[in-house]
Amino acid sequence: MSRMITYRDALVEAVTHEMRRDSSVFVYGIDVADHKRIFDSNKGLLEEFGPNRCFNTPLSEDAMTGFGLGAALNGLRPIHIHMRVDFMILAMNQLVNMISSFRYGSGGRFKVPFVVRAIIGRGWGQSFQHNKSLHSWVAHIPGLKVIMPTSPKDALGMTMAAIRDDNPVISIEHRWLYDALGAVSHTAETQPLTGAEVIHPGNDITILATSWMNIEAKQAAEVLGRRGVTVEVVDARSISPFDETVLVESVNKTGYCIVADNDWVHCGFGAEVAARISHTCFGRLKAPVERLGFAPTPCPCTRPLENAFYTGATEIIRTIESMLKLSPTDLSGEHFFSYEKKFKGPF
Amino acid sequence: MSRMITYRDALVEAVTHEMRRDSSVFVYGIDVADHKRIFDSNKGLLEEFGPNRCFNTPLSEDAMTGFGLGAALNGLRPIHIHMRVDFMILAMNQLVNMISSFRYGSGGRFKVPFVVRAIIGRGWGQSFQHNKSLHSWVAHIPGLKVIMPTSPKDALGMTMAAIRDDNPVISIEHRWLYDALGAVSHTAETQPLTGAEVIHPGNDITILATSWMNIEAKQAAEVLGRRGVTVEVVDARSISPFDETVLVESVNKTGYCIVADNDWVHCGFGAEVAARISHTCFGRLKAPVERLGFAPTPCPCTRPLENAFYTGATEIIRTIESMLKLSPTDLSGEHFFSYEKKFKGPF
Amino acid sequence: MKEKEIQLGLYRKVYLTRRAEDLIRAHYLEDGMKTPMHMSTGGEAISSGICEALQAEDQVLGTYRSHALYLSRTGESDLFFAEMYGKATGMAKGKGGSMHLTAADEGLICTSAIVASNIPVALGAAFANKMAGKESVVAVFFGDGAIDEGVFWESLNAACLMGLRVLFVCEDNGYAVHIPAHKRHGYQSITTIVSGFECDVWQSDSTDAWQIYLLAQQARAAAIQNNRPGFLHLKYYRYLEHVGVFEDFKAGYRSRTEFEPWLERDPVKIQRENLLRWLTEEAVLLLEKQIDQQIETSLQRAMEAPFADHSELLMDLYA
Amino acid sequence: MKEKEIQLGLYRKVYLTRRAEDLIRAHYLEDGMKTPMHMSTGGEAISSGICEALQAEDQVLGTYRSHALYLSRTGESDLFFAEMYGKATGMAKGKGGSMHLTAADEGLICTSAIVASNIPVALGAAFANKMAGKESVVAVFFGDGAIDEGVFWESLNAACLMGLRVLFVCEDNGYAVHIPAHKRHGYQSITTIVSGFECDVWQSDSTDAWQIYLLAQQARAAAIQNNRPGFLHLKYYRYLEHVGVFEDFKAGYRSRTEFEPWLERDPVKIQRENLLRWLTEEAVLLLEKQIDQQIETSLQRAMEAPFADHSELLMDLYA
Ligand SMILES: Cc1ncc(C[n+]2csc(CCOP(=O)(O)OP(=O)(O)O)c2C)c(N)n1
Ligand SMILES: Cc1ncc(C[n+]2csc(CCOP(=O)(O)OP(=O)(O)O)c2C)c(N)n1
Ligand SMILES: [Mg+2]
Ligand SMILES: [Mg+2]
Repeated sequence: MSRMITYRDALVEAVTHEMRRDSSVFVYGIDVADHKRIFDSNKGLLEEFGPNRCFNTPLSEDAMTGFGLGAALNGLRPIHIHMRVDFMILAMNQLVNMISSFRYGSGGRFKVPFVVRAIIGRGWGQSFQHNKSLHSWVAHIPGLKVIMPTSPKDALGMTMAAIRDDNPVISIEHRWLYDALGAVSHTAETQPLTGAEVIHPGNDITILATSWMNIEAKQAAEVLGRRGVTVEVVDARSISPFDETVLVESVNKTGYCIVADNDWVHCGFGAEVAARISHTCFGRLKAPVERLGFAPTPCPCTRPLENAFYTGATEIIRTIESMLKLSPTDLSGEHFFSYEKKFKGPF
Repeated sequence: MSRMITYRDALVEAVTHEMRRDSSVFVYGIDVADHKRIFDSNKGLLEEFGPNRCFNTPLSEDAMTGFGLGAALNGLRPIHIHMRVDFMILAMNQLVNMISSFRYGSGGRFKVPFVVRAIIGRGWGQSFQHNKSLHSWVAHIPGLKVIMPTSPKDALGMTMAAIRDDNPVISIEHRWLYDALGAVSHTAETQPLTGAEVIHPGNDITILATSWMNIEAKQAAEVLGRRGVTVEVVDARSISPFDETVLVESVNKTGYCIVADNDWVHCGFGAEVAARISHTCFGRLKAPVERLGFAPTPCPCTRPLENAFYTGATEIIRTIESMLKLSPTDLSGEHFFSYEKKFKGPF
Repeated sequence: MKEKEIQLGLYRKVYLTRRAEDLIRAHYLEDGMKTPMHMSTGGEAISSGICEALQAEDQVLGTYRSHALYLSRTGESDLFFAEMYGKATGMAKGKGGSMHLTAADEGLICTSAIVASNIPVALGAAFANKMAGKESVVAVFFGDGAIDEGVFWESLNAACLMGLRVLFVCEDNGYAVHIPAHKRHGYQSITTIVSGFECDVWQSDSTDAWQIYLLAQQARAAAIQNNRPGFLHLKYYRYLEHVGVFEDFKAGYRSRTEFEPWLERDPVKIQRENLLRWLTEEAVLLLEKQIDQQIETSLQRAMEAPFADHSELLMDLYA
Repeated sequence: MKEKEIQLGLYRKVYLTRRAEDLIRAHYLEDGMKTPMHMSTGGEAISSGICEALQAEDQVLGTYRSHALYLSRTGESDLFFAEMYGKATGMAKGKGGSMHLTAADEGLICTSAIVASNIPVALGAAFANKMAGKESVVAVFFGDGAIDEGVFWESLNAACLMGLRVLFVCEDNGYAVHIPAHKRHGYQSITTIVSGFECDVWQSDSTDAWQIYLLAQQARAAAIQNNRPGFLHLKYYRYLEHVGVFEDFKAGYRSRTEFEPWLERDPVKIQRENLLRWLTEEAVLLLEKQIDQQIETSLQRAMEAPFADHSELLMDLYA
């Protein structure tokens, strides 16, 4: 039995569920317990669990990350939230020099159950200090797990699994996904923390997408589907460890692969995927793997340039056309997503 | 006319030369002006240029990086040194949220001539908090230039060029290279900040290496050369922007490519190179691009595991053998580099 | 300078700021300004008082809440509104938006949307000025939230150690977003603590721009004479929501009652009264009209200006 | 506990530490211990005094310079020497080395080689203990260099704000590597500044372990009673070079004259004298012999122990 909920409510449900079953779970961070509750993703937590398990902190990202480590080592299961991933940069020393290597460096004597939720933004002139994604950074460091739930199902199930995991897990959530509606099972169910998933089946070309780019890729698939080109969209789901099995299967079938990453291209996760697919599907690829992502600049504020900075369905469609040598589709009637017209429909 | 100098002396010469010709250049950082002078790479600077142009700072990496930005904006040309790249993680907020986007975000009204020298270590049980490399992190961020000089020629010429460049340049230097001897031209000459270089010619397979891995790759090339397998070693030199022209030429000739990066593999610079080569040399590759790097763990302290953590000439040789379907070379008589037996010979 | 001119300068600044923000509020819902707005309204005495005391060779840095700082420092509104509208005629061609204002020629180095990240930049700027033998100060503005961040303490320490002429201007509105200071600070008084550092400490909760001016003048002189930083702890009240153009007393984290005594001593009102000791009502009205016209014109120009060409996306990355 | 036992406990700790480091110095050049050595020699009074005052339920965290802390806290030397030799029998199977010591069962959470990075970890540990209703403290040791780092200030603030029972133990040897404190600090007195925070402040420059013990006992009791942190500023002299096993007075950044008065009041010597008020010379000699034997045996075992298997490289990454 399934039901439809939003990504936001899935996050709330995941955390509420875990906080109920395990009193060692707590949620903290800057503005976590104010009336806005991080875009309402912490709705009801303060009321139900009180200020010891849901609290605001000083503006001290670095110290408060170390704080989480200490709490985790002593048996608690902290969830630390950053309203923008850009602020997590201030916490990199703790994440990378301390947390990632803590278990290993102690010869396995400690475990670090620690969830970091970091939100990535876009649009309305957030500009260059509020638009980074950085999943490739954390994924580059052994000892950190990195996930990017896209569907409400994964927002629910992967967040639950992350909280239960005995290792540090960084979950990167795209703000535009919060209103997305999707089916989840009647009872809250965990989802595996790794393993890609086909979210739109097709035979002609494969797109591996991260986070919001799945929405863009699905729209591209729908547009092209109308002219008989079937596009398989694979949601990466996890960035580290990244399990490419499903993707490889898809590319072996289609012979074409595009990586649409919600990030810069150079030295990003897209490079990892392209390198792996080029390696594993060597000889079966009909064309080189193409990579799409942010323009190689900081994100500009003004809308026309901001739009040009991001990659979307249009660029995906054009890339597919050029790879499959198709004539350009007439896109004049299409309505693509934007800051004002976010995705809200069923996932 | 050329002469032989060590990498260390090349660094000293580069900075001294630039400080003489331009009084706006200064050098600062933790322990920069003590009697050890950052492994002697700042020899003589304090004596010649005084404490206003060569000075120690408090242990405040973040603030002192912002300090450098302010100085650069007001017309100075700072060189900030981190004894280990791991400490630069504390400065990421300034590097990534401020410095990388400063010029762009001001609509081009400011420039940021700022050099960061960061040293990467290895060996003698430095372990996991003193062994990172992180060039892929900074290279991932548009607006930062990233170089990894390997030869004394580049230590001299690229450092000079970095100091003259009007943009932030991060130079990552491997400690084991400091004693390497190499030819430089009689007068100090700048070298371009980007563009890979063939440092060992060959026809059978191409290795793209970064930093210390060039030494390992060259040794592998020499060992295999003795049995008639000619290996072309290409020094990446720059990580961002990375110009692959020379590499592509080499791979188009050999048909085989290994990337030997001084870093972890997942989402690293090696992935970028593999993705690009797989793309650009599509159809001309005789085998998939192979990637070598650190083991996917934090760096352990104890020597046997530390040795296993790093990749070296042996692994390169074995990889080449398996790609070219050669029988294993007898390596029992070979003396490979280690902490005690660092590379000192001519580059 | 004569007091009259200073009072006039102060009123120009507070009035320009208040009215420019009123204009933003009037037009924001039209969605032409696609950039998040952190309003200065209520804090005008601080930026005007300090900018009035600063000299041409001085420099300033601010936060994402820097409309007042920009307008007080430059007095201009064409580039300002154009940047709000993301137009090619903005000071950053629209690339920066409301959180990233610069005015290289007027010594506004930058404003930054990462809390406290502007603070250490002031040190390097002051160091460069010191090396150049300039007799100037660098004033860096930040909120009471910024002092939670480690880099504030690192910067304070280093500036004191190095004897840099930095004015640390803490604009304390008692909240970081919605979290009051006492829920973020493990101490009673920041000025007591900062007094332990080798700098001069100043404080005020005045909304009278003239008082702030006098204080800032002293602080500037002390920094230059003592060759060391000054720390200015200045209280004010943020009238509007953290980000956005509306009041937010209904949100519940603070009450209108808290606001009222501050509104009583509104900085624009007070400075108008100050000025009326030197100018007639008619003269003040005329001045106000000029400023109203200036910003109306700027707004109009901004609306009509073109966006930057798409090719601009890839420009300005490297020098 | 009776004073005699405490004096004995203190001497065990200082003597064990000093002798274990003497043994390291004697064998380091054999290159069996392939790990950088940051010696505690000279600082034994602090770690022993504090560890003696701490209870079993308390926890500690240290820096890369934590031989004394480890040995004082655990009293054991088998795992210790095995880790120095990188052997499978070390507490981290050789993965950590001298800079990364842990003793989960004895409450030594970690030691870290990134300056100040251990400080905030203490807060979370104390928070967990508070939530569990434990009556315990967490003592975090760091140097005078660590207080330069922003995270020290963030942590101090947060611990005071949250009323956490953390003992901030600043082991001040006056140098960070080779840079003296006055070239890094823009203030005269760290204790004056920290006094502005809501915590208790203690200080001493004693090398008498008993004095440190008494102070630590008070500090611990205060933290528990007042439900707030304590800051202990404790001076000592580092006898040897920053890293390595030799003296370094020839380097020129500090002089032997500076050292001599400290050597006069060497912590091992003083604590031996203290103990002689309770035990005979013979009893003390016997104790010393036992400890000498303990560490000799540990060293021997460490030398003979196997290295971890290569398969260990990939283990312990994830739980
Ligand atoms: C490093 C960092 N952390 C968090 C944020 C999110 N944030 C934006 S403004 C703000 C509050 C800052 O408060 P304060 O410094 O008092 O300035 P005010 O808004 O009151 O002017 C926060 C937490 C940020 N921009 N940067
Ligand atoms: C963040 C960071 N920056 C720089 C270093 C290099 N470093 C190692 S120890 C040290 C000095 C620390 O001095 P202090 O805290 O006084 O401790 P002490 O060595 O005197 O015990 C420095 C700068 C480091 N390990 N971590
Ligand atoms: Mg505030
Ligand atoms: Mg010290």
